[in-house]
Amino acid sequence: AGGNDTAAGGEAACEPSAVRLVGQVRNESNPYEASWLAGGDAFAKSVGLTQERLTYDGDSTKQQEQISQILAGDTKCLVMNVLPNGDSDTAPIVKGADQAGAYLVTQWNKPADLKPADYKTWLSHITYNGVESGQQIGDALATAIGGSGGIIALQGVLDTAAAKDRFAGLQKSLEKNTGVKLLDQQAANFSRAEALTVTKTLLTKHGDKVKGIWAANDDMALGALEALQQAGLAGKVAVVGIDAVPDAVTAVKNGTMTATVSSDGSWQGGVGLAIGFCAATGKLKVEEIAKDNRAFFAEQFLITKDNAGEFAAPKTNPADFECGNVFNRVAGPLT
Amino acid sequence: MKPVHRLTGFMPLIALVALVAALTVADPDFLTQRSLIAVARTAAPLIVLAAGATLVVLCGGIDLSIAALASLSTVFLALWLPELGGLATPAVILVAAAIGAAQGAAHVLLRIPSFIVTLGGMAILSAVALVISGAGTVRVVDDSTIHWLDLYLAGYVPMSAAMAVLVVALIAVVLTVTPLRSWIAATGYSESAARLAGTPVDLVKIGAFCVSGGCAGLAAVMLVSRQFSGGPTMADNLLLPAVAAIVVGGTAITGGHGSVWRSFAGALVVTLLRVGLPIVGVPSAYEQILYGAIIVVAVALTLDRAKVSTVK
Amino acid sequence: MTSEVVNAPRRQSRRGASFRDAGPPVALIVVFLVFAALSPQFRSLDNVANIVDAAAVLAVVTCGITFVLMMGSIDLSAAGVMGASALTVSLLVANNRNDNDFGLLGIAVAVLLGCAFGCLSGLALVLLKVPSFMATLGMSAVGLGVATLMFAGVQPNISDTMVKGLAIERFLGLSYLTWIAAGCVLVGWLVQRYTRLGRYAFAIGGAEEVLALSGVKVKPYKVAVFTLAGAFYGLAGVMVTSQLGAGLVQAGDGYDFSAITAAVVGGTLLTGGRGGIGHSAVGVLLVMVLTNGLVQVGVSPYWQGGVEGLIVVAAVAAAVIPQRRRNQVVK
Amino acid sequence: MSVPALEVRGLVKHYPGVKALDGVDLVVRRNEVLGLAGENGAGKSTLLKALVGLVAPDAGSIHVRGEPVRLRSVVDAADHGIGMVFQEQSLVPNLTAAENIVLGSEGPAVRRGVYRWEVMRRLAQEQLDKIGSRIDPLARTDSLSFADRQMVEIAKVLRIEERTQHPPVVILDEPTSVLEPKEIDTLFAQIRRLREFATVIFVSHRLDEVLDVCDRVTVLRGGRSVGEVATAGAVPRELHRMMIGSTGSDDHYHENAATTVVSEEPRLSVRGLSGATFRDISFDVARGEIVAIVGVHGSGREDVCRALFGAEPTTAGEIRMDGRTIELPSTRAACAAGIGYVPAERKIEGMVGPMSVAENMTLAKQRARLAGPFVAPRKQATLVDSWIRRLSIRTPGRDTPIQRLSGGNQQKVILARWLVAGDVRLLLLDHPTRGLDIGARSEVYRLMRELAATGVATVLLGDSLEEAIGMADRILVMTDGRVATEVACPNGGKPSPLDLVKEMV
Ligand SMILES: Nc1ncnc2c1ncn2[C@@H]1O[C@H](COP(=O)(O)OP(=O)(O)OP(=O)(O)O)[C@@H](O)[C@H]1O
Ligand SMILES: Nc1ncnc2c1ncn2[C@@H]1O[C@H](COP(=O)(O)OP(=O)(O)OP(=O)(O)O)[C@@H](O)[C@H]1O
Ligand SMILES: O[C@@H]1[C@@H](O)[C@H](O)OC[C@H]1O
Ligand SMILES: [Mg+2]
Ligand SMILES: [Mg+2]
Repeated sequence: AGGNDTAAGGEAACEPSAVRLVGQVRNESNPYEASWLAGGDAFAKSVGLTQERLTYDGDSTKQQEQISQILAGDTKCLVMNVLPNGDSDTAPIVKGADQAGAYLVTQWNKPADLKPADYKTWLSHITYNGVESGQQIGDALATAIGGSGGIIALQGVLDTAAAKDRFAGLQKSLEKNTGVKLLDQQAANFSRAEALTVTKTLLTKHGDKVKGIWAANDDMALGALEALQQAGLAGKVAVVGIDAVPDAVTAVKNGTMTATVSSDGSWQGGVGLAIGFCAATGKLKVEEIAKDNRAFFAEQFLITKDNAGEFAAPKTNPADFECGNVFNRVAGPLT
Repeated sequence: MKPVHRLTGFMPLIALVALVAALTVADPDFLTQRSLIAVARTAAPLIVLAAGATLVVLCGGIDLSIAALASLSTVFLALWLPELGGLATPAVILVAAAIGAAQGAAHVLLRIPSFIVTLGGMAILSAVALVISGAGTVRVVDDSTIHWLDLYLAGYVPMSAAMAVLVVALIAVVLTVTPLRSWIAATGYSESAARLAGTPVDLVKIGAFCVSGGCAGLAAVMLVSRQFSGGPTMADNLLLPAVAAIVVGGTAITGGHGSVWRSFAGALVVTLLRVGLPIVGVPSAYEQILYGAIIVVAVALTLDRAKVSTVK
Repeated sequence: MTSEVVNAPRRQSRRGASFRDAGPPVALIVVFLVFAALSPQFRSLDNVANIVDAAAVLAVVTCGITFVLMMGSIDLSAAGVMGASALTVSLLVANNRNDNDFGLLGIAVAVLLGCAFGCLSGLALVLLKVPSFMATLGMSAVGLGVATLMFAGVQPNISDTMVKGLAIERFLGLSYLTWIAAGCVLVGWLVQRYTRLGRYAFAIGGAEEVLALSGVKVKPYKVAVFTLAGAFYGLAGVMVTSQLGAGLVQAGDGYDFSAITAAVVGGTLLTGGRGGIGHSAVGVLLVMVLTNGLVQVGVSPYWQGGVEGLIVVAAVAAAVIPQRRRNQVVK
Repeated sequence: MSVPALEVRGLVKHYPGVKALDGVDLVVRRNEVLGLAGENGAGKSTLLKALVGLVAPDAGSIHVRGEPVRLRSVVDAADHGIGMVFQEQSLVPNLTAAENIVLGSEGPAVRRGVYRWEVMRRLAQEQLDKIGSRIDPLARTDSLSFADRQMVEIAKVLRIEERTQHPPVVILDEPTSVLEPKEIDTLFAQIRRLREFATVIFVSHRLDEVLDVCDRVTVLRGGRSVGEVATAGAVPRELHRMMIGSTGSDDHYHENAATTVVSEEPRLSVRGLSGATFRDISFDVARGEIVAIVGVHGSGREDVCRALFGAEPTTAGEIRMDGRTIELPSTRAACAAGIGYVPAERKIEGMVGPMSVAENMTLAKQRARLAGPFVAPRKQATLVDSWIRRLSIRTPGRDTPIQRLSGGNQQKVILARWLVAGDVRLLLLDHPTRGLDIGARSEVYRLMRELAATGVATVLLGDSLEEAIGMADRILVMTDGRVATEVACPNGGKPSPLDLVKEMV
């Protein structure tokens, strides 16, 4: 047993109607991941299927449990678009899918030495360049405070690649912007509520030395905004974040936030399934996928007041999910 | 009286069967051999974790640190495997058992409720795990010495599940054939009476925490063999499922009454709920609602009211 | 069940507080002074106000949990109830998702929803005999599920100025929310001291069987206590929503265990029958002083959780020293 | 004659494996103090619980002032003017005395759920005044002495007067078992006052007490009423004979079996022992000797006993067993040293209620049921059954949870706990006969003598002065944590209780 009895995928093409689409994210209770699942649904509908939605509450073990269970079912024409909870969760998912011959696209988290190109049905790994986005918003923050002054940083969940890369990006930015001083850094675990309390405390600790707040995601940036408002500092301290969740884009648009970076949840949710669907139905040959597309950074944009309008209403473009276009947003290979 | 009594002992099993039946009705594809094997394999770490912590609960305490300790142990194992090889596994289990015992000793000697000691322990162990792992995943490149746990016995039985059964059986047998069961039950039902009957209450408690810690270590080995890596928060989310497994099994949270076999069945019930509901297509929000409701009903079924007079 | 060593009758009869209650307040003062000595920012008036403000939500949650703990039960439903109440209030007051603008009524409904959840937990306990640990854990999952349903993928942001104002407007240097929390503590104290519900909760923790022998039906009181606790969590969910300006499913994350920690640190026994709102208030302040102080003195974020855990254990250990006896039962 | 206050006809109650009541009849006349006597397990408590609605009888009827009634709850019974002070103390320890007194029928003290402390205090004070007690109604109950708690219970029961116009029936189930002699005197004075306006049912295993305070005694045996004795002129022996259905031994304390203590090397030797509640305690107990320690509550004698069992820390002093100095950091160490302890609080400290008779009996001496490191079920069964027979423990079986046994039988199991291995050298007995019937007591005494004959040394905290005098070879009198004096107590040269009381104050 253990699952090797299914023929490795890719041999006989599946009927489009026989394809089983699974999208798995942490939960449905945050806007980013909700939009991911919505994107997946939209794609599935466009090919006349439905997406099986799985959520695992940010619980690594639960994610693995669900994956094993899915893989214990019929895997012949299975397509999975998965957000691994952390780097450590990717390997077992990949090995399981590989054994079962299920088509797999992973996003965000993956250890550097684990490569899709080494596997047959792990089609692609998609992520955003966290170092770059951390640096971009760092630079934007530096500009906003006029190139000099103190800032504080709110880190994400410490043991995630996203948190670490983004903070590394901030440090790069600080090297360039020598006038900017990092007064303090605290972990607020990507959470709006934690960011609120931590920011309040840091504001009393550093007082009016704080000119800007760098947050590793928008949720924390929004929490920081509330803290500023409660401290009567709304508008006096610049705030940046990452993710381009609708509320953050609105805040950027009306000037309460300085910048954010687009991570396009609904595109991620759709394109992962699309890649798998194209491969399963034989429209995309695994061997023919360019090496650089097997693990890539997706395009991302710095969103500031100038271009916020364009991102205000996120919508999926069905054209993005056509088999010829699924790699249109590749910004470069994973480094 | 007698047959009724017998029946209550089987309640956890009955709940388990009922749940499998319900899931099968919801999705006939669920009841396949592969699917059940996957459940067994998946449940193994939870079974081991819950079995160990059951001893603490039987003594009337609670161990909230098991999950954090398991996470820390995955980091230890991943860090030590390159150097220690095959010895890494026993080393991790021993260290985890020692950490468990240390918490037990703090509870007993400082007279602090186990809830608080292990809540503090949970925070401290998490911090240590974060620091020594550099706040990241520690990859295991050569997993040859723990790979066996990820294999299948006779091609069908997941080795980790067999191991879990073995651990549960071992604990159960040791308890029944030695005075330990009496000591633990007496401690859990009435600590002062136990002590005044010369029961080594403090040692029994420290021992229970020690076994609980060791089991957390073993669960960590299973997780690493499955994940090919260790991580500082890898097992953190197993705490509440483990406690739920114990209670769903019908072990009294107030101590004294219960068994590791009950927790075994409880862990399977909890695992089925965790994986079964989403797999048969229950949407996320309803899944949580159903999980909450079913678990309450399951406990209502499994608790042996003849043995547990006041329910708090 | 929880068997305490029978105390030999104490020499003189006792009516008020006593030395054995002094541990937690002393620990609070010591921890405060240590941080004050280490960090000038910590002892600034602004920061003290900040600590008190930050304590508001935890204080309200702890008020609720204290009554449950006094009975010797436990309550882990805060996270779920708060999430459900947060979503409820954010969808009922002026918001970006619908045209509702119910104001105070919205708050009332959220609090009532909290009551309903608490009531269900209590009923599961007394009717199904499910231990509160599990009943409330299950209820928390149900609450999160209900909240997720209401969330429906789009973050509800509130525009109700009254609700938002609670977190922003100040009176005597403290936010309105803090005054609400103070009000809750006062109400809790009055309930504990002057109502049958409060005294029976205390008595249930002391000797539940005796109440039954005296012809008191304890079940309705147990249900009522969980309902009361639910009301506090419901209100806490509203408060978090006011602070964040949005209804989050995660509004109550972590409050369950923090509140229990606070109550226990304050000297409420998990086995019931001892402690109360006053003790819990001290515990809440101790926990908040700790979290704030560790940031102020610049302990690395990696270590903060660990150091906090260590100090909590140490504080409880120090607090129990006056009550240590050789044959004492500690669970 | 007028209608009886209470009448019971043919009451039957089955429990799994036992017939607790087997058609019992009882008549209680107005304004009398009726004694209820019977061996452990005779059904006294069960009968009384039926009278307050806590036990639903399987058959039979209860008549209150001639009217048949069905009592479904305590409240029901109170409405009919019947209230009970339970065998186990039943006050909420963390409430005030006042709250306990009004508990369940607060009346005007609670308006719409809101306490009116002043009214409550007044109501409680009125109750306390009825019985002339002078405790502070707002004191926390757990800060009161046992005797005061007893007063609170009686004050509480008298609240039923508020519910009926008829004189109340007050039931006292073994109220004296935890009281000191002086406290008992106070209680009896109360009972005599109660008789003026109430009817009292009184249960005690101390037959002299029963004869002293009651007007009439009904004797139960095996769940039936087997007779009635007017107390005037009756003697305990007569009563005892009715209880057990045959003539008991005259030699209650088995003084004939007392071993002559040869003053060889002492088995236990205590020098300068000090702790939180006692100071500078020194005494010896020889092999085969029974030494009683007497003293009032707070004299520190219980703590000395516990210290000798490693359950109470000591600050100074030395303990020697058979000449060798021993350290007692834990109860376990004491067990290992061959010391056994029977605590006074049986329910909380003695037995583990949900565990079986067998497990409770072998709890302290696991070795006795092991073969190698393993439990040997057959060995355990034989051992336990032999002790069940030897001590005539009345139980459906060795696997019955001990909490289902009557108090006296529970106590025998606890005693057997120390004997099963046959290795005990020193027995510390804190009120070992509390709650035991006269027959069971006698058996315990015989057992003590037998053990003494094998060289076991015994320290006894007696249930009464008489017991101490009857059993002891020597008596230590403790006051305020010190040994005030030592009184020799040989057969034939026993001191009188009065002699001891003089030393105790
Ligand atoms: N308003 C009042 N008037 C008179 N007595 C009161 C009043 N309120 C409370 N008491 C009684 O005074 C005592 C002290 O109150 P409380 O029960 O709060 O004790 P405490 O000192 O807080 O004890 P703990 O530390 O165990 O909580 C109690 O026994 C209570 O019943
Ligand atoms: N709840 C119960 N379940 C089972 N058996 C019981 C229960 N209560 C009492 N019994 C049994 O009923 C019988 C009568 O017990 P009861 O307590 O009435 O005796 P008693 O005369 O009060 O004895 P004692 O003098 O020891 O208090 C005993 O054999 C006892 O074991
Ligand atoms: O905000 C996102 C967070 O929720 C997820 O955990 O990691 C990526 C972040 O951008
Ligand atoms: Mg109080
Ligand atoms: Mg009785």
